[in-house]
Amino acid sequence: MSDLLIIFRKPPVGTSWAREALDLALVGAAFGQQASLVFMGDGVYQLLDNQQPDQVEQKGTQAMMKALPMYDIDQIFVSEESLSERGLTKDQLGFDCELIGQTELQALLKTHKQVFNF
Amino acid sequence: MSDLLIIFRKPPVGTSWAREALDLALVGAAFGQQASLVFMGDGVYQLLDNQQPDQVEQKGTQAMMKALPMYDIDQIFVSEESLSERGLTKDQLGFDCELIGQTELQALLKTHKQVFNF
Amino acid sequence: MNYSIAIYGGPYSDQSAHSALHFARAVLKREHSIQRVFFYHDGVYNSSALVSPPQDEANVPAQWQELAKEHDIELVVCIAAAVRRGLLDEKEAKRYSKATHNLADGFTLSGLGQLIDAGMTCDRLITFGA
Amino acid sequence: MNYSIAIYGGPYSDQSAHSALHFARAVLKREHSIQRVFFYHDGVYNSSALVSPPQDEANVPAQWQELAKEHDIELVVCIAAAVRRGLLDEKEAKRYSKATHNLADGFTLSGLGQLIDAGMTCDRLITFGA
Amino acid sequence: MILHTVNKSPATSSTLKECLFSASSGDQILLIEDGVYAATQAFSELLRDDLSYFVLQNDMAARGLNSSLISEQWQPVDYQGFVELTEKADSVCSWF
Amino acid sequence: MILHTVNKSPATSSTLKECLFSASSGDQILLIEDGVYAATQAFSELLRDDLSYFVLQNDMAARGLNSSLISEQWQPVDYQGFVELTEKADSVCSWF
Repeated sequence: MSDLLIIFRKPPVGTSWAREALDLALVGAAFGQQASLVFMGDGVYQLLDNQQPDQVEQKGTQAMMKALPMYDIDQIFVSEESLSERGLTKDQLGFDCELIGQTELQALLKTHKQVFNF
Repeated sequence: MSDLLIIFRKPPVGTSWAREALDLALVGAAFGQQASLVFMGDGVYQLLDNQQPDQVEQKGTQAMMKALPMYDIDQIFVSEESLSERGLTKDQLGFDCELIGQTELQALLKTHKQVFNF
Repeated sequence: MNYSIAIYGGPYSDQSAHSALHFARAVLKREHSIQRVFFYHDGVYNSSALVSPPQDEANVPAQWQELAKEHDIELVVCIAAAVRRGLLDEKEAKRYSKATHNLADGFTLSGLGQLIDAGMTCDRLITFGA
Repeated sequence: MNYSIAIYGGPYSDQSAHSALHFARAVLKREHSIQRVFFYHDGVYNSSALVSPPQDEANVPAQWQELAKEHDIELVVCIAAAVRRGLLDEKEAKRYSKATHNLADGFTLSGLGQLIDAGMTCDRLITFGA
Repeated sequence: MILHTVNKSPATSSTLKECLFSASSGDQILLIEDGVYAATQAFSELLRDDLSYFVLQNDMAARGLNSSLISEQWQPVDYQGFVELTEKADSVCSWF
Repeated sequence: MILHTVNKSPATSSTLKECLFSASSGDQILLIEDGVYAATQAFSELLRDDLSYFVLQNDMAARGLNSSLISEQWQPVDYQGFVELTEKADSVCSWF
C-alpha cells in the first residue's frame, strides 16, 4: 500500500488548487513516499483530454500529470460516480487510470493514514 | 425606485464577503445613493437572530445591519424560497424584512441598473 | 462606451484577474475606453509590488500596470480591504508604523466610494468575482 | 501527542487561520505539543508583516507569532506559494531584485517537503482549508 | 435585458442555480472560467427555455471541452463576443 | 476510524455530499465554520445512519444556531472536544 493518498476534487484551471495538490504529490514522491491519487468531484475534469490552458494564459495540470510516471506515481484512481454525474466516460479521459466505485474509494481513505484532500 | 441593488448570497461569518458587501451598501448610502438589499441563498443566514460571532473572534454582520436605518436603508428583502430550502421561517429572523418570491426578485434585478451581487 | 472593471480575486489563487485582463484588452480593441479597475476583497493582492512568479508564468500585477499606463486607466485598490490584508502604500505604512510598504507603482489606495462612483458614472461596470 | 497544522486560507478573507488558532490553543491546553504550522495556498498571506487590521479586530499573524514563540512552534510558509503571491524574505527579495521584503518575524519560507514531513513524523496533521 | 455571467462549476456550487432562479425571461447567460462546465450535456436539464445561452470558448478550450461535449443550447463566443454582449445588455450581473 | 471535518454550507456547496459519499461505516463527521449549517433540520435527510455526527458549538453560536434549530443526530462539542475527537481517530480528513 502506498504511503500517501491525495484526493483531487477541484477543476484544473480556474483556481490554483489542482496545481498545488499535484505539487504536493510530486514533492511527496521526491521524499520517497509512495503516492496514490484519487480524482473525484470536479477533480475528474483534470483528466479530460486536449486541455489548452494557454488559451487563457493559464498553465493547467496536464504537463504535470504527464510527469507522474517519472516520479513512479502510477496508482491513479477516478470515481465512477463523479464521472457519470458529469456525463463523462473513461474513454474521454487523457490519462490511464482505474475506475473505482464508492466501496473502493472508502477503502482507499481507510487504509491510508496520510490523506491530503484538495 | 432605489439606485443600487445589493444581493447578499454568502453566510455572515466564515468569510469576509458578507461584511464587504455591507460596507459597499453603507458607502453607497453615504454617496447619496438609495440602496435596496436582497438576501438570498446562504445570505439569508445573515438575518438569523442571536448571532455571537465573538465566540470565534469574528465580527459578523449584525452590528452593521443595525446601522442600516441610520443610513436610510430600509428596503430589505429576503427570498422566500431560500428561507424555506433552509428550513427557516420569517419569525426566526432578527431583522424586519419583506419576504419576496421569484417574480419579485426578478423584478428587482430588472429594475435596477446598478446591481452588486455578492 | 466607458467601462469600469471590478476584480475580487487574488493572482495565482484564481483566474479572475487574468479573465479581467483578457476582457479589458477586448474592450479596448472594440474602441471603448476603460476608466477604472477597482480591486476589492482578495483582488487587492493584485497590487503587490513583491509578486514574483516563475519566469514561465504571467506577472499579473505587471500586466495591469502596463495596460493602465498605455491606456490611461485608473488602478484603484480598496484601502480598507488592502491594509488588513497587508497591502500598504508609503502613507499607510507610516500610519501603521510599518518599516516598509509594498503597493506597486501605478496602483492607488482609495475608498470603496470609487467603486460606487464607477457604477454611477460609467456606462458599464463588469465584475470578475473570486 | 505531537500535532502539526496546515492552513490554506488567508487572514480576513476567511476563517481558517482563526479556527486553526483556536484549535491550536485547545491542543496545547490538553498538553499535547505542536511541532509545526504549515501555510499553503492563500494561507501564506498570514505571514505578512504588513497586515494592519483595525484596532477592534484580531491581528492573526501577530497571534501566530506569539503562540509560536511561547510554545516553540515552527511557522513554515511554502516558498513556491509565497513568492508568487508577493510574500518574500530578505533572501528571496534579493533573488527577485525587489527593493523590500515583508515576511513577518518568526515565519520561515521553506519547501512543500515540510508539509510532507509533518504528515510523516507527527502523530496528527490537522488541515484548515479555505 | 440583463447579461448574467457565471464562473463556478454547476456540479459543486449552487451559483448557476441561483442565477437561473433570478434571471428574467429574455435575459442572457454567459459561462466563464469554471462556469463553462455547465455547457456540457449533463447539465442541460437545469436550463430554462426563455433565456439565451453563451459560453466563453477560450475557457472551454482551456478545459478540453470540445464541441462534442457541449449541448446545443450554448453558443460559443470569444472575448470580443463577450464585450459585444455587454454592449447590448442593459446591465451586467456577475454570479460567483 | 476517520474523523472528517467539513467547513462549507451544505446548501451551496457539494463538500458535505462528497464527504458523506467517501466516509466508511463508523467514521465521525465534525462540522466547523460554515459547515455548521448542515446540522439544521433542513439537511438531516442527507445523513447516513452508520456515522457519528458532531458540530462545533462555538461556530454554531457565532451563527445564531441555537439548539432548537439543530437536528438531534448532532452532538455539540467545543474546541477541546474537537481535539479529543482528533486524539481518538486514526486519522483526520478535512473537506473544504
